[in-house]
Amino acid sequence: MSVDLAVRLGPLALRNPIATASGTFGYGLEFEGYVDLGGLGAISVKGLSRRPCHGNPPPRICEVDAGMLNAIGLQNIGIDTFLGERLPLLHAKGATVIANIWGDTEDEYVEVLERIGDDARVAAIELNVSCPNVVKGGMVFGNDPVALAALVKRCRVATKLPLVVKLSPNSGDIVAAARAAVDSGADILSLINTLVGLAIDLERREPKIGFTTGGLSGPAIRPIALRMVWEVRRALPNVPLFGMGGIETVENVLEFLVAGATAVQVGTANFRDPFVSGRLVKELAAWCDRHGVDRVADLVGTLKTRPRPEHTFAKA
Amino acid sequence: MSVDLAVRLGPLALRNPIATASGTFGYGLEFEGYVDLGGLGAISVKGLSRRPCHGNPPPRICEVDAGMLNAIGLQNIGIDTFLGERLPLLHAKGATVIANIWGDTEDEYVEVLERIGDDARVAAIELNVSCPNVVKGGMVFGNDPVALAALVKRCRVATKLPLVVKLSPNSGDIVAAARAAVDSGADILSLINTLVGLAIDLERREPKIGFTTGGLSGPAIRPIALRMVWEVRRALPNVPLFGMGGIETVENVLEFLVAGATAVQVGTANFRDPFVSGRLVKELAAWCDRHGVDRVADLVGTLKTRPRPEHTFAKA
Amino acid sequence: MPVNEELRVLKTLSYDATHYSLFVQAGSIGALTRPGHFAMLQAGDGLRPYLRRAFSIADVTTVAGVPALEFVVKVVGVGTAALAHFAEGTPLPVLGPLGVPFPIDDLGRDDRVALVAGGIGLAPLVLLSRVLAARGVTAELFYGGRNEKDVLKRADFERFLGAHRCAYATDDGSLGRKGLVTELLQRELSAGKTYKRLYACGPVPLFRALARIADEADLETSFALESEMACGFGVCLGCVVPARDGRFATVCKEGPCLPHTAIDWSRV
Amino acid sequence: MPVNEELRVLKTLSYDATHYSLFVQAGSIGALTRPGHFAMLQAGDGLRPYLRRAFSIADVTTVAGVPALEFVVKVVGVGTAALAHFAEGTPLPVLGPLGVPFPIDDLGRDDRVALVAGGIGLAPLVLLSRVLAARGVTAELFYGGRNEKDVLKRADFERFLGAHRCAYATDDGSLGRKGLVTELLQRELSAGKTYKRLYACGPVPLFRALARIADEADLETSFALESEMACGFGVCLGCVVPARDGRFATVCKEGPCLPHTAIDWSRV
Ligand SMILES: Cc1cc2nc3c(=O)[nH]c(=O)nc-3n(C[C@H](O)[C@H](O)[C@H](O)COP(=O)(O)OP(=O)(O)OC[C@H]3O[C@@H](n4cnc5c(N)ncnc54)[C@H](O)[C@@H]3O)c2cc1C
Ligand SMILES: Cc1cc2nc3c(=O)[nH]c(=O)nc-3n(C[C@H](O)[C@H](O)[C@H](O)COP(=O)(O)OP(=O)(O)OC[C@H]3O[C@@H](n4cnc5c(N)ncnc54)[C@H](O)[C@@H]3O)c2cc1C
Ligand SMILES: Cc1cc2nc3c(=O)[nH]c(=O)nc-3n(C[C@H](O)[C@H](O)[C@H](O)COP(=O)(O)O)c2cc1C
Ligand SMILES: Cc1cc2nc3c(=O)[nH]c(=O)nc-3n(C[C@H](O)[C@H](O)[C@H](O)COP(=O)(O)O)c2cc1C
Ligand code: FES
Ligand code: FES
Repeated sequence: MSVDLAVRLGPLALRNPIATASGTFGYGLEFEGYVDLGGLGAISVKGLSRRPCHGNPPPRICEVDAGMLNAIGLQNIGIDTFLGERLPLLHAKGATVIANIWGDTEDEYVEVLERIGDDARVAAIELNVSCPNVVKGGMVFGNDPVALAALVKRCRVATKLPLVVKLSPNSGDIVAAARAAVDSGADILSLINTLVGLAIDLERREPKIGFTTGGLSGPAIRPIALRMVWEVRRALPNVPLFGMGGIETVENVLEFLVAGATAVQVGTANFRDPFVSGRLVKELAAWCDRHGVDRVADLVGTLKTRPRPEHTFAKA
Repeated sequence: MSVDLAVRLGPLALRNPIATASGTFGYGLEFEGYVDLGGLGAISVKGLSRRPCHGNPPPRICEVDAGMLNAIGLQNIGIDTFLGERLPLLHAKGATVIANIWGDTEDEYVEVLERIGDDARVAAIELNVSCPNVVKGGMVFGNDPVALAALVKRCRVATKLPLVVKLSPNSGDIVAAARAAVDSGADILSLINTLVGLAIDLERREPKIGFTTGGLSGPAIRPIALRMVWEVRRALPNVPLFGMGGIETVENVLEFLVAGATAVQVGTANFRDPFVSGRLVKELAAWCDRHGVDRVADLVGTLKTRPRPEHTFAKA
Repeated sequence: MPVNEELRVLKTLSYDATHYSLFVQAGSIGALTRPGHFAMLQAGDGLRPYLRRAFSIADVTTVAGVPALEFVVKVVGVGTAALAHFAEGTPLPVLGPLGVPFPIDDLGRDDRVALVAGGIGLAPLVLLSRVLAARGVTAELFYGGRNEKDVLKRADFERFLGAHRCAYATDDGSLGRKGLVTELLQRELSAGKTYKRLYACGPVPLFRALARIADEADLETSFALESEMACGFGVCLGCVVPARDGRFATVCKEGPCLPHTAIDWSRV
Repeated sequence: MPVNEELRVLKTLSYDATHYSLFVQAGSIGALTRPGHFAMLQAGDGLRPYLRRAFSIADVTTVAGVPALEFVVKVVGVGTAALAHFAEGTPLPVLGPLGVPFPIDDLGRDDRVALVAGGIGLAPLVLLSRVLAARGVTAELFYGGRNEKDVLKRADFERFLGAHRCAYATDDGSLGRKGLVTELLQRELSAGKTYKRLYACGPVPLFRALARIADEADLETSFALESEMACGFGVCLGCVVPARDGRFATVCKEGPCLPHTAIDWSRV
């Protein structure tokens, strides 16, 4: 049996639902030799800004139970170097490229979009409005549906490319943020970015991360991410979603699809095992084959839930 | 050297900062033989309601990476049985008892408080306004500062006992909730309750938990809990805090103290190792001794943080 | 009062790729164990598995002269896989014996009882068979599995109970009758045989079928239930089953051995 | 191009409670390794440790005839503790060789260089010593630790370099000079000795002191830096050090071997 792995997220068609998450896959090219870049569903590159950004002073990362904290601070080569030097190479490899972008202000987002223009080598734009690791840098948009709506509206006008908005799990009401983004023109939502965490170096009584807090990623956040995907899917069943958060195995991929994500992004797992994304593509096909699934798209949002019972009390 | 482990949380004096968390220590008596109940800082008992509550249909729990999900649904023996049958035994053991309580409505909370009255065998009341696992049952208060303020005000009038309010980490703005509780009369805050998560049984395409979602606890949430303790401590430096979330080791206890908790509550770890709370008391004394700390209270809130740098850009 | 002890692994005996017996030192748990008791085992000090896992104490025996607990384990996930690989001498935290054991105190030489096992449900019936045999109680075993490999420890059962009192059923007919284990029991009941009590352990569908049979035949039962457990000693309230009285009963503390009449099968 | 391989543990050699050498099969990594390269090792498939850990490839050697990589490890936490306990034959995922190695191509028979190690910083200098010795380069080792136990693999260094070219310093005077390793170096420089290059590995305070010495003596350097790493191949941007040009440089890709002049010590 040959399994149809193709998925469609609104205007974005992917050869399979396994993408890699921004900030965990560099500009893709670093994984040559480990992963067939053209065989992945998509590659979301490290968050790009209008000028090269130095990021935060170290220490920037630390390990925590079942995951890590990071406060990279959005270090990146800048949109121009990306378009001039990396995109052509990625394109030559047949990679489906998602340009993850950010800015400190609406204008900065728009400026990045204008530089990209309608470059057909970019399959989609992903607005990072949810990086918890910079003093400015988008987080304000992620935590305030009004600011988010304004930003997405301006970006929607500034690009014709498929527009993905990546949501923050830190805002309390992920559905409100999702609605604001979609009502303002987002084609696709990505969820989730990292959760704000703290780890302490006890001997020094200092945070392990120079920025004090860092974003929690890895298996630790998977149940939260799955819940948010399910919640947004239930509230907005027609909005295509990228699900992510602690994906490591093909079972994890399938859990996200079943919860309502049309495709997934693999993040922190790339650090532990640089081969993981490529392997997941193969394993997904094999799983579907074994389970008699012809089209992986048929699995999306198939979670069966029951009405929630109210608790009952003993008779008085 | 003899270390002074005593801590004071506003009106509540504890012999040491190691308490046990509601729902993970039964009514205390189940741990006789494992833990010297009178040697703990305090015991927060399973959330009590005005009538015995049956809780949710199973399955109620599942393991996830570095933790578990639960949706017990607040099954408990009810306040009357607690006061009549368990409290006398706990008191006889010398235990410092925190009555964790909940209701579906403000009236129900108040009713429980009225039954407790000013029973001196209860050292403090802990309002659970943050249980994510019931359709009603307090969660609404936890996620809405206005509703929370109203509830806490009524409870404040209804009891003279020290009043702890246990906050939800799911609401997005933990500081706003903390402020609402304190401004309405809370003496102490407990943070955090569980984070809402989802786990999926892939073969059945059903949630592993009958209630669909469950509360995530255990080491997975520790970085988030620590961050919230630190945030609330920074915003409200004079409000005493119980910190909890994934505490397993004496180092974890100390991290919470350093982040700003005056005492901690040990939760899920009690399941894995029923002896853990008693052992932590001893290990805390030993750690302080080794590190030349005379009074454990001196460690509270000693985290040294640096101003957060803004990211810098390469020159154009 | 259950005890928590670090008990050393004595040996692991593998039956096939997914079934094995794990023998650990008996410590002070051995002497306290009654048939139907279980224990909570911590498989390593890592985060995966995180919580302890529940296993019936299948037997209290000796390994090369050392008093031992035997657990019979089926590999279904990360915990049961990890437990298979501990080297001899590894200390395992074990909390036990836990729960309410099978009621057997009222049984004597004149009594006949039935034991029904489905798959890995054999585990608590091993020690039960040993103890009943020692008391001279007549116990008949009805043991079903998917195939011959699923049916474990036949030699032990046949030694304790007598081979003629052990009947098997497999889905594929590779051992004993082809069909359901309940058919074996039903045949005896239809032939007019009576049992003072029916002891059973297995998957929920087996329990359901047995509950129906027991109701019809007015049989007293004790079912060794399973459920996912976080603590094993009655504090997490995670392991409950719906009870007839409208409550949810803890399998770990009110059970695991419960009469089928205690349970509200319509809500299971 | 670094390779990822599952390499089997060949043996573990323990020096004391906190230091050991781990030998694994060389695989195809061995032939690609140059002095100063490192590898990322996954210690078990659990969640603790979660990420791989970085270790200098201390030597490319053989164990009972089998080509081997040697890692010299100091136990500081969960990963370094776990790696100490893998049985012979356990397959370990190893990604390597990684990073920019020590620059040595320009060295020949007439050159003299200094090697400075602080504590576990000896690791990358072992293979460097072997290779320099083979080329006939004169290399002098200055190696400091807290006490004699902290100073590892002396026999190897003395075999490669000659015992008279190895000088030690310890905080407690239990081996060599009592005091700082920098004092040993400083004495040679004050006596007018010159070195074509200074290779060093150790803790940050040592690097800082050496950077000052190098500036004063106008010495060329190559420092094998350390930093907490998530990926080891330049994608997480977690491992950076402040660079003189205002940027942050990745230790794993632009380093780990960097001249001291590349680094902005005021921001370290
Ligand atoms: C009182 C009691 C006695 C038991 N005795 C035995 C025994 O003697 N031999 C034996 O092999 N097993 C026994 N079990 C079942 C055993 O506890 C589970 O198989 C084990 O916990 C699974 O752990 P895991 O990490 O391998 O699987 P996980 O990865 O945790 O789960 C794998 C699958 O098994 C299911 N599962 C997990 N825990 C249980 C459970 N407690 N009961 C039923 N299904 C579960 C999960 O839902 C999942 O589908 C007993 C359970 C109880 C409650
Ligand atoms: C390029 C490179 C080469 C290295 N070579 C060696 C070597 O040959 N031998 C050796 O013993 N160690 C070496 N290290 C250090 C080694 O990577 C750390 O000691 C190890 O990662 C600690 O892991 P852990 O789980 O035991 O400690 P953890 O529990 O993770 O941490 C324990 C303590 O060590 C600190 N730490 C963690 N990682 C590092 C790190 N990468 N560098 C410095 N401190 C760290 C933590 O901040 C913490 O204080 C090297 C590091 C790098 C970057
Ligand atoms: C080191 C690191 C850097 C990241 N950088 C970015 C980024 O630049 N832009 C972005 O949108 N997300 C970034 N993320 C978030 C990830 O893309 C992803 O949303 C998150 O890590 C959750 O997935 P995971 O648990 O699989 O890692 C980063 C994550 C990590 C760990
Ligand atoms: C099984 C279970 C039941 C719980 N029941 C309650 C409860 O009744 N009332 C309450 O306030 N918190 C309850 N909690 C939350 C814990 O008290 C604690 O806030 C949370 O588990 C985080 O701490 P931990 O990670 O150490 O477990 C429960 C947690 C668990 C795991
Ligand atoms: S397993 Fe915790 S109450 Fe039964
Ligand atoms: S360790 Fe990831 S970039 Fe260096």
